Amino acid sequence: MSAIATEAGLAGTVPRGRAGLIRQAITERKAAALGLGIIVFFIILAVAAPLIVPYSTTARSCAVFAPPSASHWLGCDDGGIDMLSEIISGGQISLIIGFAATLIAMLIGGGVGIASGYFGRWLDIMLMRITDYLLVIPDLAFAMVIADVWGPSLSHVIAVIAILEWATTARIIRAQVMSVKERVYIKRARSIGAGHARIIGRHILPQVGPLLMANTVLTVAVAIYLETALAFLGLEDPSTTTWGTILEHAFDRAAVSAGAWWAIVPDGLVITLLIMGCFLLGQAIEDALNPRLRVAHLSSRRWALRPLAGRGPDAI
Amino acid sequence: MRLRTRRIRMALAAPLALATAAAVASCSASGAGSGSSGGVLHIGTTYPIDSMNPFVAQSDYSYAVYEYVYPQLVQYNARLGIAPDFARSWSVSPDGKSWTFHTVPHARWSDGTPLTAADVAWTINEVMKYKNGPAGQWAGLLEHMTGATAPNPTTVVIRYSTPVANVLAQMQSMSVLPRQVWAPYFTGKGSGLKTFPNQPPANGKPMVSGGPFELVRYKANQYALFKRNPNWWGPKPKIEGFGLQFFSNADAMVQALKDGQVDFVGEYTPPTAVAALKKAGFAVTTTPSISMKTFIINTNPHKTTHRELLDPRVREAIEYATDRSQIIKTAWLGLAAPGSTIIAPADGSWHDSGIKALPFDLAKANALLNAAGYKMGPNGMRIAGGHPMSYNVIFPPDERGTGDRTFQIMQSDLAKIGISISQQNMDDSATFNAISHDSYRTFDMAMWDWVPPVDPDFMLSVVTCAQLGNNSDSGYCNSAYDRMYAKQSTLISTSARRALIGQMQRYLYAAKPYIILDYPDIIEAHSPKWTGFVVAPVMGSVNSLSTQTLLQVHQS
Amino acid sequence: MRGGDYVIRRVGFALLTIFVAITINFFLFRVLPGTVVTDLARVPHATPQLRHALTVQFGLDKPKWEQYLIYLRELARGNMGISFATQQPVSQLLLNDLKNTIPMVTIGTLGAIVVGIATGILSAWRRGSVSDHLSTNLAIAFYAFPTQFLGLMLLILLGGLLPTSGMENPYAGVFGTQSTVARLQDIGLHLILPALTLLLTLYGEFTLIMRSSMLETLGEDYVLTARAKGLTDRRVIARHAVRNALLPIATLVALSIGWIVGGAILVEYIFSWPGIGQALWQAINQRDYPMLQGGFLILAISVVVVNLLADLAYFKLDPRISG
Amino acid sequence: MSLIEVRDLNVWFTLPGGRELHAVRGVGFDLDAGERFGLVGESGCGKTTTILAMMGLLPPNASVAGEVRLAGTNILAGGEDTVRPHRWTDLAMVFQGAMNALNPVCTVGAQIAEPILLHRESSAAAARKRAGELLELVGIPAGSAARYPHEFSGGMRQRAAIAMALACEPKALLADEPTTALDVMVQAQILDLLVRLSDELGLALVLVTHDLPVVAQICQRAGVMYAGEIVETAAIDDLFHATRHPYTRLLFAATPDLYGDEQVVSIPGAPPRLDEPVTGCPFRPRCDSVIGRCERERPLLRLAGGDGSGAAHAVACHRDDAGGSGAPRAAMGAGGTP
Repeated sequence: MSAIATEAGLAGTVPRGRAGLIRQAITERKAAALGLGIIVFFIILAVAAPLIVPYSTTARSCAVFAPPSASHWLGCDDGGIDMLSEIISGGQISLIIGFAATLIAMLIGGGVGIASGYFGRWLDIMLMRITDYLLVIPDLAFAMVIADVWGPSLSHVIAVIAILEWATTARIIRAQVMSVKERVYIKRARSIGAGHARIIGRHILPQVGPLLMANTVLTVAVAIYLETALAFLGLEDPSTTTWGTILEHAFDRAAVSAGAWWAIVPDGLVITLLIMGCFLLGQAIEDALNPRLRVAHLSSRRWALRPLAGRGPDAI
Repeated sequence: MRLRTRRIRMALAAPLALATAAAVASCSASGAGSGSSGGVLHIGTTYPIDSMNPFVAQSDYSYAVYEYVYPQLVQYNARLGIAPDFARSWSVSPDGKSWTFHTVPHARWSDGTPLTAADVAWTINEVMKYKNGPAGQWAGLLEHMTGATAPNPTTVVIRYSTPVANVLAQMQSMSVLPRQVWAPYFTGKGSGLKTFPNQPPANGKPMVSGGPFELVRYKANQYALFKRNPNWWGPKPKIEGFGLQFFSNADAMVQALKDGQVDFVGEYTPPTAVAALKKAGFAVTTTPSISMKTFIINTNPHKTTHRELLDPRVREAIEYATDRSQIIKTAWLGLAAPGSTIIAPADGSWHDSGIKALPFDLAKANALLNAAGYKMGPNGMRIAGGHPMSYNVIFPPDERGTGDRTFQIMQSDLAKIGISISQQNMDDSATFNAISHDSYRTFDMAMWDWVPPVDPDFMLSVVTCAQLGNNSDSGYCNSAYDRMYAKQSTLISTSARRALIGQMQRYLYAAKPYIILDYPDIIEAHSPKWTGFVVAPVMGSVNSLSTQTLLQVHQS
Repeated sequence: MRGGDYVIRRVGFALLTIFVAITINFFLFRVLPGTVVTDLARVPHATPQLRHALTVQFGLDKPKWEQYLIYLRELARGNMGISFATQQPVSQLLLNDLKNTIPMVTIGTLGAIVVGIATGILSAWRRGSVSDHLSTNLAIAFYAFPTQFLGLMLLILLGGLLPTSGMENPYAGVFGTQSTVARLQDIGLHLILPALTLLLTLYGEFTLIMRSSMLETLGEDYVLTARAKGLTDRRVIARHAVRNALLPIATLVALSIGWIVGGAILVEYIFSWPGIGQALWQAINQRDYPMLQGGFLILAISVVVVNLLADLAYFKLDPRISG
Repeated sequence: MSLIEVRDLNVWFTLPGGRELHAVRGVGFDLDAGERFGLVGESGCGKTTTILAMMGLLPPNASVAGEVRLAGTNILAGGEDTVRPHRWTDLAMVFQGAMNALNPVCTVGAQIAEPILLHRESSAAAARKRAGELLELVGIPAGSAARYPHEFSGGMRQRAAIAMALACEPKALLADEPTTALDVMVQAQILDLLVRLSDELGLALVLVTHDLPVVAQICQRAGVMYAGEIVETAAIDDLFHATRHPYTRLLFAATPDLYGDEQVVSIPGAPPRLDEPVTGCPFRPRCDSVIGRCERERPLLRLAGGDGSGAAHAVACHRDDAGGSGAPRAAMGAGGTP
């Protein structure tokens, strides 16, 4: 921090340990709280889905593309199924896909990242070439082929998204591990004979943990995004109701031409809201972990002038 | 929206016959209606013209284009009867083995070279040479054919090894190719036949044409533009030209119609958009078509698993539990006719109206299953052969959209009679693979569709043993049926052929390899500024059956 | 030249990655159940001879390894084989499609980068103000919008005003004279909606990254020095802050190229834009191996090339990297 | 009237929590051409903020009161817009962290030429030539103008920064701990350079540092700052030998001299938090000669009983008002005298 900042004592109270940092990140930034709120809302909605769903999501309960009415707040889709119930229960599976895919991506990505970052040399080169390939290949095109190969069942979609997303995580974690590995206390730990497992467990994981957390939240956003894109291209099992398949059915049955905006807009907004929530939270945690955000020397707002404060007559 | 080129091309090879007159729009051939001539008809479609090479193309709009760009000996009239085209008249020898056609005199190709019977003979003989190789796609048209000769510029004689019932239909769908363009490719191994793009030359001159229009500009998967062929020997079309524009999805196509970017939208207008289009003042025509949605149950006697499906009472019970009216109301919004036999009513006289589909009657279905001894097991599923009656239904992408909703309705109804089905999604290739796997011994059920040509020969052939591994998607194979099929293909007299075909339909309906769910309507929409469309039960107005529509269509 | 071996090393890595891409591509498509021949199933009277002829013609009867070697030899000669569906040489078809995709994707991406960087700088400079919160949240919102949903919304809202499908209105040129300028204008009009959709889904990420990078740069001492030298805020930002803040953007563009291509596929699907995304989509449906392999290869190469360019740009921009 | 007159300069920082931090509390001093004035004090006493405030280089959450008169006019009167024209033309600055005070992606020559082009020359060639001369002036070959900051050593970078500061012939140079980051040998060269430039160019110099020997070595007058205000200011000899304020005295005691024959005594406690109001003398908690008034009343900087030997000697301590002064410590060790 530059001289001014220290003098101005802007550092505030430094939170204890990384976990505290995240808690502070959430409390301090409104956006993070909003993000967390959105995610929790959707999780509760998904868990409570079976209880609060007004109509069944497989049986017809209204006319095809019936407009929103008192009994059907969000109207009905092209199969005469209540839109609101579909969105609520659709959320359940979309979240499962999102979180499951992210979990797998984190495990693989984290593992590969730590392994190649920590052990380096040939293992690093080999793993990095694979990650390069996955980063190089356009993920949607890759997903299209894989989903087509395996057939569009739920577990395949999760596997496809996981395969695509672990590469970015591996890259980020590897960079972090390599920087941590160089730190003195790691060298000292090794010099006193600590085994690799101990070093990774005691020293590297706690450092990498929060970054992994932030990345996890961002990956959930990407996973949901990919899920809807895959479903939209018809690569997801249409018999399961997810936010993606709702949009696909609407598009397949020309909801736009039928003027049935309620078959498209609410579902789209719900997806956007969840992705925004994940993004806000992930971004906030990342900001908290990144202490280098200094006081800006330049800003559109200027320092203020105040009238002369009173001083003794003969003071210099 | 999936790309559905493959299933439609069935309209290609086998003979075509138009449906009954009821479906035909008012305007008659002579074009009595007033309205200015000229103008360009903009047509929108969600099926791209995948290639202009008739030995490669598979999309049905490609074949509609050949109808308008190349001459055919005969065509269909408004009443689906065979009408003269390049051939003014024709006769068949008493033994039924040789057909003589008298062609239009002094006809010329668009580039001025004379168009005579010699061109017809040349095309037939050249394709015969390569029909087992690159020209394989036309093999069906030339079955049992031994050769063709052109004794004089206006007569061509085609000889067959045995009498063939649908010669006229075959000749309707065989295009006569310009010798001056194609001769160099009918040489050597004929590999050039498939790689020749057959598109307008780069210098902007149109492609050589023998039909009412000539192809002026073509961009694969984008558009194809046609102008009047100045040298055409037939009646002059009213419009100056027309264009086919490709859209990757129905919404974009309907939006283009609403914006006026497109004047006419054929074949796959989504049923859900019909109400909105009518409200917006567009002319929407719906007419029964001969395409059908099928629910396939494996009838292969050598079936390894779930052999209870071979029990006719089970298949009957499944048909009783099929609520066709609900399917039509929800999946098709009323724009379809309930299914019965594999030859659709819109196919005219070939359809056996005597066959009545089983009504929707869950009580009867349960009674049948109980009588057959399949007791109700735990969690609402009947037990057969020691395991629950739960089956995988193979589901190709073609069925997405309306098919999903149809499946949901059948799923809930079958559950009420103790049978559970689950949707097994896969793409086109994988679907055929799954059905024909291990020579049709493993699959239980499937949902697919057929858009057959008008002449029943092809649709009837699909369930013959000869087609196993090729066209058969049911695995049905029955020697008695095959004998009937072979016989009908040689009956020259239509009344005898019609009687036999009716008997075949009844035989098949009893065996029930298919439960025909419904016959979806053709749905077309066009801007009120145009009129003169001749709707046909295959592909609607712009089709590969005749050139009527684009000759008569004009701005009102 | 400074860091000569740095360039060679980066190019080496790029070539290795492309080779890995070729190999994985080849086997990836051989895993698909069913071949194009089965795809020809239900062709009426497609005689068994035809099926055999096709199998031989496409070399599907040889063992996979032999097919792979043939594929490599052909590739070296620049021949990507012929498309099963249209029998035309793949390289010609794909280059055609690429020719249509590149303008749309470039305009959309460049637009996104420019808009992203501009809003990023502005909201960093006006940190904490209303315009900062507005532009940041808007960036996050648009970034969160699923591309297909955004495309559909634009289709509905702007459908009447702007052409919503295809790349051009072909009729003008054929049924009447149309100067090349008019034709370009027409294509330009058709370009607006697809490019706008791409721009809106991509710009958000650039805004956020640029904003945090700018905030960090504005905290550096040389910004204080520049201000001390009497430069106006605008000059300090332009001369000193932006150049340093742009460094992470170069790598971000490279990393997000895969994402851009994904967006392009969805946009082409909605607006019927005859590009490589559309071609890939149809190729997957028709099980058209050569087209799929060719398409993937071109995409992989373009992504690798862009990554390489980003590395070199970063290397050139930042003198501290000795290479 | 002297070249620069700083009168009652106050700076507040509003913290995120809403609290206010009073970093500079009524600092005042004068500076004549060619005069070298030292500002000394522990880190966090507001000395850097003072010189930054003189040039208006404060972050947006700062607010300023008081005057900085340059040839009679108060340059802070209109805020940022009135002070900007004076930056680098009248007042220039050299920063402590030489490492990143220079823009890493621009050549050193370009960064020096930039202010010249802005304020003085119109042609780039002339500015480049002037930049070369300035580099030679500070002992760096003109040819290295085309190189980048990371290719310079610490000392060379500080010399380049000084060259840059002299680009527009400023009247005064504010140097914020210019040598702290350098090793002793290079430190001596930089200090000699500053002295030479000050004498040759008549450049006034304000040297902010916590390093007393450096102040003793090159400054003529100095002011000791504590908790945001000047507690004692005098000519360098009086300050060292006639120390009047207890803090100054303790400060000297806490500075180890070269020969180490004195016992180093550290000052107990820590400077007060600037974000809380202070009653009485801010140094009271750490002072070793507290009297009654120190509790209640805040001492103001007043001219002490001058010993008539020249520059005024002012101190802000109640003991001083009472005539007696704390027993001055024995004169500094040999190293202390200039």
